[in-house]
Amino acid sequence: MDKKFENVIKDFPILSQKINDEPLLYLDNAATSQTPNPVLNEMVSFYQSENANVHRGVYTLANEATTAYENVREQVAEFIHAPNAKSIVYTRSTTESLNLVASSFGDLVVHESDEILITIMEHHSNLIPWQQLAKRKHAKLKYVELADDQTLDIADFKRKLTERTKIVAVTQMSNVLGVTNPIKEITRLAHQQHAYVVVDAAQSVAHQSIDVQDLDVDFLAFSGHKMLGPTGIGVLFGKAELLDEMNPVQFGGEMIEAVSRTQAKWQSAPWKFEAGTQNIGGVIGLGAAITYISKLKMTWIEATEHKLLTYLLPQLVQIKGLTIYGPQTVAEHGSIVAFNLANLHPHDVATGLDMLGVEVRAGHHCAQPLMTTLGVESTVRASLSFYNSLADMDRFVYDVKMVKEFFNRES
Amino acid sequence: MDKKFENVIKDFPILSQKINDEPLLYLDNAATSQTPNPVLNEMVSFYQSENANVHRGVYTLANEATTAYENVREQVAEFIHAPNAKSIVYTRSTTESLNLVASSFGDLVVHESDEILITIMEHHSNLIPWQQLAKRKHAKLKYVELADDQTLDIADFKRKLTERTKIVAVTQMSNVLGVTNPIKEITRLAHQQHAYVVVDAAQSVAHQSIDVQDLDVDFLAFSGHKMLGPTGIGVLFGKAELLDEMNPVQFGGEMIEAVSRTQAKWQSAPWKFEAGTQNIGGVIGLGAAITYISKLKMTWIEATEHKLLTYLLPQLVQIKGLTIYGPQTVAEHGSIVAFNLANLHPHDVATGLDMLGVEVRAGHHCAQPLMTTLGVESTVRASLSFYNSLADMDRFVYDVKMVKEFFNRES
Amino acid sequence: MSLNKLNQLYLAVVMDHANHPHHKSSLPDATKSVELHNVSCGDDIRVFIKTKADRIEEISFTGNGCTISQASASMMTDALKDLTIPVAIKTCDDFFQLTMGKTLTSKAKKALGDAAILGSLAEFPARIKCATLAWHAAKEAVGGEIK
Amino acid sequence: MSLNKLNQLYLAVVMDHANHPHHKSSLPDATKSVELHNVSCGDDIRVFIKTKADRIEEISFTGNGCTISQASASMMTDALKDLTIPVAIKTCDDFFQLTMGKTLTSKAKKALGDAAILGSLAEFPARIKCATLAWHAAKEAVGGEIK
Ligand SMILES: Cc1ncc(COP(=O)(O)O)c(C=O)c1O
Ligand SMILES: Cc1ncc(COP(=O)(O)O)c(C=O)c1O
Repeated sequence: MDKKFENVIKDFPILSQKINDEPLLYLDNAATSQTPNPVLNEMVSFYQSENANVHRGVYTLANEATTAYENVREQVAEFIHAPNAKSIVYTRSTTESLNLVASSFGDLVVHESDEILITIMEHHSNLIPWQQLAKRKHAKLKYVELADDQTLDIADFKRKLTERTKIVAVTQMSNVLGVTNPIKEITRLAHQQHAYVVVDAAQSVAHQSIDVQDLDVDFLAFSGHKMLGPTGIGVLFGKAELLDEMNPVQFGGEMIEAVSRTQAKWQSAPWKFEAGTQNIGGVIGLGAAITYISKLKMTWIEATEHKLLTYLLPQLVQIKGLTIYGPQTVAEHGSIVAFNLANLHPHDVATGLDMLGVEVRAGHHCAQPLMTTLGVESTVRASLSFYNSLADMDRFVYDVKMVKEFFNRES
Repeated sequence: MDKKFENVIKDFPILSQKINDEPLLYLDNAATSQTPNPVLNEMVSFYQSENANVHRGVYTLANEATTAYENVREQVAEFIHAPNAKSIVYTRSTTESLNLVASSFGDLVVHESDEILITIMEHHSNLIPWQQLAKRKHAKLKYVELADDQTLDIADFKRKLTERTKIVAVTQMSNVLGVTNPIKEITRLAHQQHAYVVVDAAQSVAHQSIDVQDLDVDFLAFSGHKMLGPTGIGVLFGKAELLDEMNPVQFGGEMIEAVSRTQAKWQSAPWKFEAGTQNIGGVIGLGAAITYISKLKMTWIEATEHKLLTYLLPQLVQIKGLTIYGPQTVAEHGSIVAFNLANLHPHDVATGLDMLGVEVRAGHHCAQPLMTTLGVESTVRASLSFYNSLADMDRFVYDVKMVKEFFNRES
Repeated sequence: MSLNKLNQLYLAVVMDHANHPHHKSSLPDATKSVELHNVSCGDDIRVFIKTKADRIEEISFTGNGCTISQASASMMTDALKDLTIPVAIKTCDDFFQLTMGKTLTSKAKKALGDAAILGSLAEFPARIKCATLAWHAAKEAVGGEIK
Repeated sequence: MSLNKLNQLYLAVVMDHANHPHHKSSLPDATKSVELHNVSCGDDIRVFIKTKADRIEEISFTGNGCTISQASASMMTDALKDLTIPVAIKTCDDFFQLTMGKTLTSKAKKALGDAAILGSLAEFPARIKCATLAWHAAKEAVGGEIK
């Protein structure tokens, strides 16, 4: 492995620990990424030298904290190529971002017998909020199905997109199938029908560069903890004019302009959505994570992960009795691989791998309707990161085979 | 100062920095407290050795993270003497906790022409959510006024509490007046009228020990960042049977039990309220903050702060032209002192103090209706912590006098 | 660690129950049935009981799950059948204790039957939920408070 | 730091404007008025303008605030009175630049009048909002885009 990789590894001390007496091989990056030391250091240093509440005091410390907090907003805007920082709302997570759009914007634009179009590969966080909105408004929730190769069926999307469609909510990258959806085309078609497009970028944000202006999406959501940042901080990008129209859903603290006994006036977006003290330390960590990614370069991350997948996927495909969900080819596959071993329950497989120090997810991955469509209850899932190596891939394949043999021997 | 104090100070490196070439004197503890090293270390160590998403994986790392996350829930329950961990919901902040009660529980129990009773000393976070609820439901929002000594007028409370009152929302400690309200009595009276009691403990939680069972409150909210913990983590305590009745307000992630294309079933409380990935690092920090406070002992914190106030308040009272809001006597005053200097705007005073390294708040402190009642636009506010010393108090009094002289000379 | 440790969990008797579960069917004349989900994997177990007076006359289960949850459900039906309700509740509670690594009296162990072997779960904390799902459902079905 | 540095901000001319503000009154026949709040302290400033053709014939303000916001509002009315709208907008923008520490051309400085002295605000970043509130209101009143 090259020098750059070796330096990167040093930033993640957690990766050099042992699990069940074996070196940890962390392959659950889609659930949460690990946090490198520079990000932790930045947060600690904030708490040790600049900590104060933001937007509140006229004293020096408070002003420094506010400046740091607002500078990260600029940084986030630049990172996803948003026109300006005003279109960046801080939230707790992707889930909160999507809920905010569904409850505030959704309430404005969706009415009885309108349609909301989502896909069958959505994470519950980009599904239940729309299901609830549809119920509240007596609107219709429609699902775009999978094509034969288990990518999104664009023909089905075109069929289901109508002039009644008010919102299209779609994930940029599936957390199960590993596919990346053609957001730009989806947006173009949706806008022709005057529908708004909400993109769940939870899985894509750490693995490919995003340009919200080029994609022309109306809203886009992601979480810090899946992109090397800390937990508890997320982002909602929204086109400024749409955020302006929306009502806040939480009230109190600095989101107000003036309050009397009987009424209150809100600040402008994005601040009107940030009620109460925000996760200021988390914002600082998010900024540091973006800095870290920018230094590594997204192109390097993409290339590294692509190399890993190119090496891994064909080897997995060859394991007898192993079924891979999503496309079978590297070209259409991101760094997430969901699979099952014949006759083995994912939990048993994951426990076997865990004994060998390999940490993978087993479950429905918060995508039960997709599981139903795939005809399974749950799957094993390995999700890669740039801090994994080719040797890790070899070990993983070997260990999967070991686990398979163990259980086949027993039964 | 004693040994204990000296050791405590070492845990807060931020306090030994310089601001405008003067040693920092941080007196904005009511806005946010500083975070001691043991808390920061615990968070860093979590990220460096146990970081994984919770409630999701069957592998060792995920299980450790989940255990750590749920153990803090037990710790929080014990800290406020809740009957069990199931009554503890993690939120972002006091503000989010109060909004959750107002929108989920409020919607269940408040109907047209019902009454919601709050006090005129509420922070916007315990005011606007009720104002909005009253609007939504065509209910009546009533305010308990101040008595002559600027404590809560309990006679007025008794007058305004009626059989129509469905919710009483009240702060345990005012972030402006420094008074502590008689929660136990308020709760007893409210329950006689079958009203539910929601307590804002944002200011009290770090300064006095809380026993939710003894107080018999129905809900109680506070934030980690005001009690030595990190930003982005808050708590809502709710009686288990009330939490059970409430509907979640955010959807997705691990808050579900099962999801199909057309419907979803929630987990039980408190998990049904925790949609998406929570601030896991923040939870760990909150747990460490509680541990830190427990080691110091709340009785020591109370005694230390009371000593500071006993020393400070009479000195401030003697400054000519200085008006203190809230009670004028130490007996009724917590460690928050809001004041103004005659003819001087609080911003100018705060800038003057800032030049001397003294960090105080100037503004309406998110309590505009209270400001109106007090007949001011804004005030200066100094809020103390156990990490302040008697010498700090002397310096503060001296600096206030200096600033007063500076501006009186000029005008 | 090699996979040898897995042998502690996936014992022959466990594999046997999983592959040939006892009382795996619905009970058309059940007096009560309770379904529980394992939220992280989506597995579900439904437990059916038929009580007469204070006694569990019949007990069965349906649903999908991993080796551990299937085996444990099967062992549970063996253990609880014919018990009186208070004793059944006590037996469930003993099983919960066992999975958390507590040592049981030999009498309590005996009451658990094959399930007593699942004490090794304490070494696999992430799998405790799989093993206890059916027992929680059973306890709820006989009216014991949940968890 | 001693309080001496405060002298850079609270200059005699600033104190003068604050204590005896110019054009502090409402304009009954205003063509437009805009009120803005300083959210952190609750101060508010309302700026009134009366335009004729493309020119600000009259300008005034009301509201409460600290020394800096009052002085700056007073200076703003002096500076913008009689300007054409495009020039007024440009002057507001110059003032924003000044408070952020940019060096202005001497022509631009001259156009700002007394307000040019508020360049020292760059040393007091927490107070920039106080100083710019009135100017933002003015810019909005003449139809310049806000911020
Ligand atoms: C009395 C009171 N309530 C509520 C809050 C809001 O707390 P947070 O900003 O952490 O949500 C505060 C803090 O500003 C407060 O002082
Ligand atoms: C595609 C997708 N959307 C949304 C989420 C939810 O993210 P969070 O839990 O950070 O809110 C996830 C992560 O689990 C995801 O994979």
